[in-house]
Amino acid sequence: MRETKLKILQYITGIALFFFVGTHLIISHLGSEEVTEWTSVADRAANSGWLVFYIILLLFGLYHGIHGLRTIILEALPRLSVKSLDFTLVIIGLAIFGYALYIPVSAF
Amino acid sequence: MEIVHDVVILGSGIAGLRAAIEAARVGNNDLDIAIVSRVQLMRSHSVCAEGGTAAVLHPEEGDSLELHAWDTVRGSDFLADQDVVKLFVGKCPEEIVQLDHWGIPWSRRPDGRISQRAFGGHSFDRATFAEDKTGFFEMHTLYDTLQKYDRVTRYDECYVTSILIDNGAFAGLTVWDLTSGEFFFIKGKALVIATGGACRMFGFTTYSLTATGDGLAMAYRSGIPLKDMEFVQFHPTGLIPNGILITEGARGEGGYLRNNKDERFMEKYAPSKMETAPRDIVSRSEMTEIMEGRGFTREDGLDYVHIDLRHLGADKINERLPLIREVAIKFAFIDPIEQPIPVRPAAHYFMGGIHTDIDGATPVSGIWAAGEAACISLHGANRLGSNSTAECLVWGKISGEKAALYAKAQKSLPPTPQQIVDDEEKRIFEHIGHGNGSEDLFALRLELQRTMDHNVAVFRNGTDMETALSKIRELRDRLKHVKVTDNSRIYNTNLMSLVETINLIDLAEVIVVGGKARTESRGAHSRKDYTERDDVNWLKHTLVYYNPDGEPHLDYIPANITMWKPVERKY
Amino acid sequence: MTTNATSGENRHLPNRLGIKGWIWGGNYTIERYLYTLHRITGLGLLLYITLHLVMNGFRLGGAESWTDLMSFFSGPGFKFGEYLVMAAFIIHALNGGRLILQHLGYTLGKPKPPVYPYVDSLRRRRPILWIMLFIIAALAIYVLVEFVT
Amino acid sequence: MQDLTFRVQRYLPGKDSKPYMQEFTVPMRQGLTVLDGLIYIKENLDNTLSFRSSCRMGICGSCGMLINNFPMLACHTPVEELNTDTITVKSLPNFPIIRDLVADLDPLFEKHRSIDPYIVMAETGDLNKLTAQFLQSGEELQSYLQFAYCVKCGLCMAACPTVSTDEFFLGPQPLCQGYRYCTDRRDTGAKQRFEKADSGHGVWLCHLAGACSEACPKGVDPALAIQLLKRAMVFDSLRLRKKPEPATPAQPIAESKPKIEVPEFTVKQ
Ligand SMILES: Cc1cc2nc3c(=O)[nH]c(=O)nc-3n(C[C@H](O)[C@H](O)[C@H](O)COP(=O)(O)OP(=O)(O)OC[C@H]3O[C@@H](n4cnc5c(N)ncnc54)[C@H](O)[C@@H]3O)c2cc1C
Ligand code: HEM
Ligand code: SF4
Ligand code: F3S
Ligand code: FES
Repeated sequence: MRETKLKILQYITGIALFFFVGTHLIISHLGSEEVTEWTSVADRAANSGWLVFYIILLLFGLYHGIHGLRTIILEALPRLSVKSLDFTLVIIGLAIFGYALYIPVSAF
Repeated sequence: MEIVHDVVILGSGIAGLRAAIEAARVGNNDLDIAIVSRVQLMRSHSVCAEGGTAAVLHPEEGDSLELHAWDTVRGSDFLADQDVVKLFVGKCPEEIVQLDHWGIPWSRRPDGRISQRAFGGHSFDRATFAEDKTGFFEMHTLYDTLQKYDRVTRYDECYVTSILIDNGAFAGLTVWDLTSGEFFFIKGKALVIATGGACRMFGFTTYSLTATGDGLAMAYRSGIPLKDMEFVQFHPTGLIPNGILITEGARGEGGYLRNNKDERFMEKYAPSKMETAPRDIVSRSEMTEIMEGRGFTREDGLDYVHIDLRHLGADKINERLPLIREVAIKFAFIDPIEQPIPVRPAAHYFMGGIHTDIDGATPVSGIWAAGEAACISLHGANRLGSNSTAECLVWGKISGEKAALYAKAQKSLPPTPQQIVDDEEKRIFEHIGHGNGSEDLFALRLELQRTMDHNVAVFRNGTDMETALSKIRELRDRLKHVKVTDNSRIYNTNLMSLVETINLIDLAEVIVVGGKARTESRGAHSRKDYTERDDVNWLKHTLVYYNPDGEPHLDYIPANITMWKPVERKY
Repeated sequence: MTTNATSGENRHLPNRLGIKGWIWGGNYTIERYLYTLHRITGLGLLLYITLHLVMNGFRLGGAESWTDLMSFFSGPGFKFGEYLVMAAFIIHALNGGRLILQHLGYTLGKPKPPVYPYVDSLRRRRPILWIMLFIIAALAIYVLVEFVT
Repeated sequence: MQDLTFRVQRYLPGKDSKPYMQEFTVPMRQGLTVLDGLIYIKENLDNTLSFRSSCRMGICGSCGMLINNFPMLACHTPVEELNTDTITVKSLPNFPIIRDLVADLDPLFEKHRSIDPYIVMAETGDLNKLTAQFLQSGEELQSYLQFAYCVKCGLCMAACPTVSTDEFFLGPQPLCQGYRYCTDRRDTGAKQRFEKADSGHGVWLCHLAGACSEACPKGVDPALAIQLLKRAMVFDSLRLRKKPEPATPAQPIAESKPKIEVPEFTVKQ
């Protein structure tokens, strides 16, 4: 049951995001000004723990968001073929993921 | 346009759906089956049936097939054909189990077995029920089950205007598809008529607005005789003001009938059975109370008595009679947990119908009839509550099976009587409803209903019926002046009302003609001028034949007495 | 079972509400409009994440351009935008938590034969919704205060 | 009593290109339902008005309409309940209009059929072998009884925001009926219905808007059924779902009471 499995993933990623994004937001938006300073940003990017944190956040966020987007598109444009929609969304997702991964890796 | 099917089921009530399933099952993918209904299939009147379906399920507790048969025969005032009754009681239990296998939510006993309740005229609690929506659940269980058969084509909202017979055999139906506006011919080898009753000729009735007896009228006009039409059942508890049924189950569960002195007046009329006496007796008792001034009066003439459920308590009412409570609150602003419900007798059931033999076959080959539209002579002069849905199931199955077998054996299709089809289309769209407009359709229909309510109701007499007959004939003439303002073919309910009214008037005539001739009181036909039952002259069925150029033609056949000779009927 | 041979697709006048039915479909109560809110916040967050990542691309330009960007983003307009994102997150997260629970049938109760007048399980469990909305409001206010000070 | 103003949607195919509203004045009386009002209009003011009705007691499901912007059964709605004397009546949204207030519900019936809404018995095979009734405890009955109340009126489909855009979405009524049969112990076809509800336009497009349950006139609570269906499907795909036991047929029981006496036959057999 494909759709069910995809949806279970969305639930799991949703719950995970609750913590990941929460942490991320608290650090970067509610915390002190320093966190957004170059040094601290670069520090975190160099720390492999934080790197894993961000990669997971990225993966989960992308999956969750894009699956959500897919649902909405399926509903709004029901005549669209599910196959080609899935294909397009996976490509877009991979592209964003690749781009996002490339930044910290090459910047530091 | 012409469409061909092997078996055509006309009507989608409990009888029609059951017949369709059986035909599909027997057909086993070889037969092409059509089910035609003037409403969307699951909207048929049968959804209104509330109280229960009779069957002997608990022989270990004292019930028996013979007892069910005896109750039915006695209830019918001995007019029922007893071989039919015997077949019937034997088949009922199977149908209950069959529905159980198809998923109906029968109400259960604590041990998980199907539960049953008391019903009028039955000596054992044998009305199998699903809350107080038995008919509703049966309909939807059957409808759902029908979904699994691939070779069934449904014709929702297709109004059939005539049944065509060619050379003494079924030829086809002319159909007006309300949603597309098309008029076409469905040709078939076999037909099952399951079009239900015609109580809408009465104003105060428990029936759906769509129960206008079209099938009866069409069969009658095509030459098939109608049997025992003078027997119209009045249900003792129609809700004031609009006749919605308060199920007999309400009395079966222990409800009391009370007059304006707060007396349980049934003590006087049926001391042993009290409220659960057969319907004809309870209705007469109520009317007697009302006529003798012990009812409650209303300005609009709908005088009433009370049915009191308060002593049953909220839990029992909510569990066993939830629909009754909902209906009473919605439509009469009365919560039966706190107040008694105002009721009076309401036109409820046609014991008569299309003349058939024990298999549901009509005199015309290729045509069967089942359910309320048929008169297999199970109910005689008075039907027992809960026997009718059982009848629909039993003969739905039998007729569906027989029709399918017949269609299988039949190699060729009948020829198309194109001329007649064209004439019928002209009649519907160009002929009727093109009067000068001096008469109003709805006013005429109201007059018909008033006439029937006043003159052909619970108590009858010769002069009243004479008045009714001349009124009916007058209405038939005046109907010619009606002008239908709506001239679209799509969902033209104005024209449809006219066709219905024409049908109702024909049937009203049949009822009154048969009733006038029957100079006795038997079951639901209770005459003030002939108060006794007359087994010497009248232990026989009335047959009424259509006569296009004058009075309907009357004929009689004897009732089939195979078990019990008539005795006095006392409860 | 097949439908009437004379009927066909699109024979009648279409009457689908369309996307405007998401926003206003009639006199319904709160859940039907939370449906839309969850949707909007979800899409908003997705849009934000995408922009956020593009923005992160400035890291490629080194410390200089990053600091420039950060100061560019500290204007009041952007501050407000950031607050909206936070608010959207709070709404989406809490409502999403409720949805996960309820989609899996938790907190809704068991089916039971309806007793007139009918109340469905969502309305029977309305308090859950009020509590959720209350927490959302409280968090949103807290974050607002944090932002302003 | 005051007169009522009925604003009624009119549309005659072939003549009108789109629906318009027409006003009628209907005299009020106690207990008047919206359906009574429409019948009054039809019989006295404008014979050409078309609408469906049959049972007039809220059980057949014919008369679903959009009344004052909420889907309701016309016969089941006393005017007193609406607390206003202007009544706007339109055909059910999300269904094509046939004429005036008559909506085309065929899409609903086809979707309903597509979810296999009947008892499937895999093990015993032949449903038609009438051995014995099945036992069913009160709890088992309650697990689906509420959902069996559905009159197939389509009000829930008119209310659901997903149906308002997605013509392929199965929708609340069919999904609810799918679950109704899955949870019935006599049935063994849950798996096949799960597969059908699992499509891109299946159960996962329900986002718990709850409007279906709000609109349902019979207290069916399709929203609850759909969530329970989701739960069953999630558990099933994680292999956590308990395999339901097949229904047990009732065993015959010993005679406990003497036969009630029946009069002797008086006709020779
Ligand atoms: C309120 C009420 C409660 C009842 N309670 C009980 C009860 O508790 N127990 C019991 O045993 N009996 C009960 N009865 C009686 C029982 O419900 C009916 O006798 C039975 O339902 C009749 O079923 P049917 O299948 O013969 O016809 P119906 O259900 O009346 O169906 C008639 C069908 O014929 C179709 N039709 C008619 N004319 C045309 C046409 N011109 N063209 C195409 N199609 C047409 C209709 O669309 C419909 O589908 C009750 C009746 C009423 C009114
Ligand atoms: C805090 C954690 C989050 C939780 C608990 C959560 C939960 C959920 C849930 C349960 C759904 C499914 C709704 C449904 O099918 O009815 C959903 C949908 C969605 N989410 Fe999230 N979510 C979270 C964060 C996010 C984030 C960060 C994004 C942005 C990328 C996002 C974007 C979406 C989108 C676009 C949808 C689709 C909306 C819809 O189908 O109506 N969510 N979310
Ligand atoms: S679930 Fe309720 S609203 Fe939907 S079709 Fe069934 S009865 Fe009507
Ligand atoms: S309204 Fe629609 S979104 Fe789900 S809860 Fe009901 S089906
Ligand atoms: S007319 Fe049957 S539900 Fe309204």
